[in-house]
Amino acid sequence: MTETVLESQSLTKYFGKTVAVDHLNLEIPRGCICGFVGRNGAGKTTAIKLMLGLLKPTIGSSKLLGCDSMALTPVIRQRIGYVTEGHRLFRWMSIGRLEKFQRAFFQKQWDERLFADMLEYFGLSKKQKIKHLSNGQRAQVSLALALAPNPELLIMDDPTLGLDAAIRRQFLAGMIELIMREGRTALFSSHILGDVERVSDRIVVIDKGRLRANCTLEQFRNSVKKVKVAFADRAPTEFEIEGLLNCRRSEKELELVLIGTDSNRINEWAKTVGAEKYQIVQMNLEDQFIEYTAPASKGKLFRWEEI
Amino acid sequence: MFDKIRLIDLMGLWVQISPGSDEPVYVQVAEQISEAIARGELSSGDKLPPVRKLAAELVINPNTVARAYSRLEQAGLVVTKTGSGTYVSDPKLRKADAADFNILTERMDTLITRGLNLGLEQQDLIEMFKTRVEKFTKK
Amino acid sequence: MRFLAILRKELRECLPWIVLATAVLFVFGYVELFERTIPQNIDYRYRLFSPSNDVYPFDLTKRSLLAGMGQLLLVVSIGLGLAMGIRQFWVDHYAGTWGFTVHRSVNREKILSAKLTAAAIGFVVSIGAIWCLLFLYASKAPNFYVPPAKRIFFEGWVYIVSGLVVYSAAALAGLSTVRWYTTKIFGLAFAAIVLFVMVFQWRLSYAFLALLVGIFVLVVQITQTFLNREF
Amino acid sequence: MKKDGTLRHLAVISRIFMTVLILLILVAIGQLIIGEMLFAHYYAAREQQEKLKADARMRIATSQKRILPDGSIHLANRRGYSRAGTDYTKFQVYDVNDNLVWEGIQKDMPYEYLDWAQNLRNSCSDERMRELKTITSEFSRNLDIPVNSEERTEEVWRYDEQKDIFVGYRYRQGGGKIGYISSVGFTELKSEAKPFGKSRLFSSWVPQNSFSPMLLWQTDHRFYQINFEEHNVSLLFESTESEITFIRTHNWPSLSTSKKESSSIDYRPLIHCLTNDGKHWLIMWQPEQRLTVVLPEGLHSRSISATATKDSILLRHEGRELMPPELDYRKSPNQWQKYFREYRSKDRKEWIELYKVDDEGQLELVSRFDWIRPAAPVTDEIQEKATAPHRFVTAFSPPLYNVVWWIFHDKLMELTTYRGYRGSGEFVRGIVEATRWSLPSSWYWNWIVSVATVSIAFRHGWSRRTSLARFIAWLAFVGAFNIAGLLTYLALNHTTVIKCHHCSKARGLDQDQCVRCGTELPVPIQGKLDLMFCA
Repeated sequence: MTETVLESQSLTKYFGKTVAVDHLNLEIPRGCICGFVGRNGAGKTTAIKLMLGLLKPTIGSSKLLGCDSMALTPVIRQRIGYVTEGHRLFRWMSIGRLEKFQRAFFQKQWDERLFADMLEYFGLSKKQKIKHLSNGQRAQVSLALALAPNPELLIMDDPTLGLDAAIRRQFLAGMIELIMREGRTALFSSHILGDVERVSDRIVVIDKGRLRANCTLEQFRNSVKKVKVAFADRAPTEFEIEGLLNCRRSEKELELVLIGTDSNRINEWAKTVGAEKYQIVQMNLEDQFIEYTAPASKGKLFRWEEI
Repeated sequence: MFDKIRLIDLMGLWVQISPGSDEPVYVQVAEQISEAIARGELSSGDKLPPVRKLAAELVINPNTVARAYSRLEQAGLVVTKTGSGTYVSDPKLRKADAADFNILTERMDTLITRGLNLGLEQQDLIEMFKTRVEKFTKK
Repeated sequence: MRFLAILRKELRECLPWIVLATAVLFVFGYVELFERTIPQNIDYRYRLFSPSNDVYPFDLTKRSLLAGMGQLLLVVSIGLGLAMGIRQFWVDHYAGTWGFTVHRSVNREKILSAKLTAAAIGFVVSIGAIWCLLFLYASKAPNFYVPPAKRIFFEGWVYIVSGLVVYSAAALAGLSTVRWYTTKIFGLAFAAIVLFVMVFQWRLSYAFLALLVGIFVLVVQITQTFLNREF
Repeated sequence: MKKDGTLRHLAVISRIFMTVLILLILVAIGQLIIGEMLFAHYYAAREQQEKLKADARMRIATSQKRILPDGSIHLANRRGYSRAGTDYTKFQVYDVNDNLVWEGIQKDMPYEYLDWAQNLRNSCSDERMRELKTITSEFSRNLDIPVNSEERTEEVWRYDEQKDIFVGYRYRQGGGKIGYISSVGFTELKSEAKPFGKSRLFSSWVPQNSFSPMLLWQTDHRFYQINFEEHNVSLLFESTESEITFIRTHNWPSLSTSKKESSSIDYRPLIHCLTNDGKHWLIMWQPEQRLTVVLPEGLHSRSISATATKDSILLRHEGRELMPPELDYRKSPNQWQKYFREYRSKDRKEWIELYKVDDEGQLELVSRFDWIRPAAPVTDEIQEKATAPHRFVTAFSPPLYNVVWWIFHDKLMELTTYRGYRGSGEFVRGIVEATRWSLPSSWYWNWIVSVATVSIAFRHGWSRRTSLARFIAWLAFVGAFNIAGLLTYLALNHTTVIKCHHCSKARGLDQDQCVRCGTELPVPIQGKLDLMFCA
């Protein structure tokens, strides 16, 4: 079992009465890209801040690179790269000064050539002030800043929020480039599942502060299935199938969302229930995620009844 | 020799990833490479681009590329020599298993249903199929 | 080396305010002092008494020539204290750069001490230097016929240190995350009380003592809140 | 680690101190305002005390006792009023056996009464001087005595507190020091100047022929007259053994200026000084003469005033029946209050004596007159301590005040009542006065209110408590500080509370187990549908 980079034991944080992160037990192995996926307000940012020791957990604890995140020593923090949500940097600094400021904290570790190359690739000059940069450019700068010290663990909090496709692609390329080097891990939270699918090995789904899934992308893709079953006469109201997450009935049809049941199990079940025909719907990651976290059990948002 | 290397370098360009599609990414990569082999752009003995290069090229995770290669290897289309990379295997060794066949039949069914919907006759369909097959097997 | 980097950054952030305070103090201070040394102001400063009548002791105790200067010094140091307190603790919090500031390969005490030393340097260098300069100008023989008492120089420093009390109060208000009406406003109220006590002291040592107690109480709370990651 | 522990304790303590200080002040201000409103409303209705009916004895008691040069005593009563300079006060003068001798207005008063030595007019005590040094928002002030000519100031002499000397500066362009004026007089060098000594009092006036003020400077043991124009210092009086209690001057050449018209009696300039050990010193000029007078038993040294004419030296003593000394106000103010009312409501004997002092300081009684001061019921019935609004308002002040007041009683009382030289500054006395005002007058109500606040705190804290000891400490704190304590507790202990899923009672978040049913915070059940596969 490879060494775990980040683990948390029943990590919980209450903001006033509402729970932001609820007993998170997480383990992320070294050497993978892990996608933090969750709906808005599911507690992704809070979880990341808790793990980085920026916030004090109400209960439980978390470990980063083997050291408790409340007592992260400067040496360990030096090996962690963190991109804040919204790429917040000091607006009054110019890029050159910001680089000089950051370099003071990473003496030997700082890879100047890489930083210069990235800036040149992004087409940014060192004299530009951060406040004059657009969102995308600021994101590029913070990516360059995060990758330059060649961190062992890179944590990005929603890096691709509101960026155009090209910059997003550069972010993903940057992460992959980091992963290439031996023993590096990247953990990034995102809303664009296309990126997550393209880049991440493992996926962590957080829903309402609770950990819903922590597996490799492939396992997640294989296990979430949607089956459309058509019946000759009336669709049965009660039925029993293992791994049923959610089902929608219409007059003659049943739409089931199954987790983890393999196809021949479905085949047998269809025969026992006497379905006329059934069809496993191919779903991409986004649909799977939506089914998994926000099943439309209450029916569609907008219904068009024929008059 | 020159064009072959170029070909292989260009290999990355031929594989198009559409993350939003139904199949997982590694399936897409594997499919497109096997199609390229079927089409003959990759003849046996060619060297596939190394995992890291293809990953960097396509901006996808190296593990996915590695998994795609292993899937191709199971299908026997590709053979990996340790240390020097992966090469297209010669056709005799290729073995297909049942899973490939029913994927094939599935694809055929969708083709046929689409054709019938267009109002084509059975005869025309067979005719069309014959011409396409010849195009492939001519070389 | 890292501490210096943060210190330079903090100083750079508060630089506009420090420069502004120095400029205001110097310009207005000089004008105020110069105005006092104009002949018609200084010659008729003491009341002329007509013979054989009583003199109320109060007439003999004149407002010191540097009185206007004192008010200006107090206002400038309080203003600078507020501005730096807000700039260092509030802007980071509301602009969201807090994560970026704190996630550094240096422990939190150093970050806080960098901020506090930046404030102290800002105060002592900018306002302190100007105050010494102006006091020197005032106590040079030709300007004021009667040089101001030595004691006033130290009272000037009392005002400067009171600016630090207001700075730490603003910092505490920025740091405490509880609702506005509980401990957020109390920091500033406490600073007001300390200033009130300071103003009524007639022994310099008591005034400094009151200020030091105020600063100690506030800084202890700031460090504790800053370190235990309440925000 | 340990440092963190102490830091946390220090932070908690300083936060509590800060909050309770602010809230105490707020509560005090609230009490003051509400108290005043209630007081005005509640007592406006009651009419004033009815006027004291004028009886003969009261007239005698309240009359001014004036003494003629030959020793006979007249009682002068003022009638009418004096308004805006025009003096309509009519005087009725009676002699010793109460028959009217003269009546009329002040100006054409036929008799010439003796004039006694008085305290220095408009003098500035050392406490007032200390006030000069308060750091107001405009720096402290200094004592500058200008030496003026007809139209401008020539020199300015500044008093230097540390060294207790005056430093002179030329007051024109170029400035520069002139020299130092100290107890040894004018000196060029600073080293020769010897300080005056701790200054107690000074008074200033402008003599006839000059335009710059002269100073009478009194320190603990000495009394100087400083003339800045001629740069000379004359030592008028010195008492080596004990400190000076007060100094009175009479007919001092420059002091007695044009105010009074020249009186027929030719007084000799006199300084009458009383020292702490009860000795009276009389220093007279023209001719030069010094006398120390030791009072016989029974004469109250404070109510002695003296005057000296060319031929005789006279002492006047106003005596009255004193309260028994053993009842000292500081020990038990309530009993003293009760006794004082009782003492005031009895008739008391009072008398006035005139003594002639011979050259050796022996006293010889010349004339005496005594009378009875009728009982005057205590008018200040409205003892501001006992009013109902005050009782209600101070019910909210912390019981701790009572405890502190009871423990440090003497020291605090000294601060407020005894205006000693060494009394504290105005600021400290203000605070003590305020706390004295807000002392809970009825401890009964006070305890009720504080118990109420403790119960509120208890109800609030019971579900939030983590460690019992800290909870009890907080309850004690609230009890001690009453309403301010409760507000502090609420301000600092407002941790959020959620319903415990097990026993559905309120449960503090920072508690590990729910206080009542001991269950942990709800752990989300691991849904079987969650995909938990580690690599």
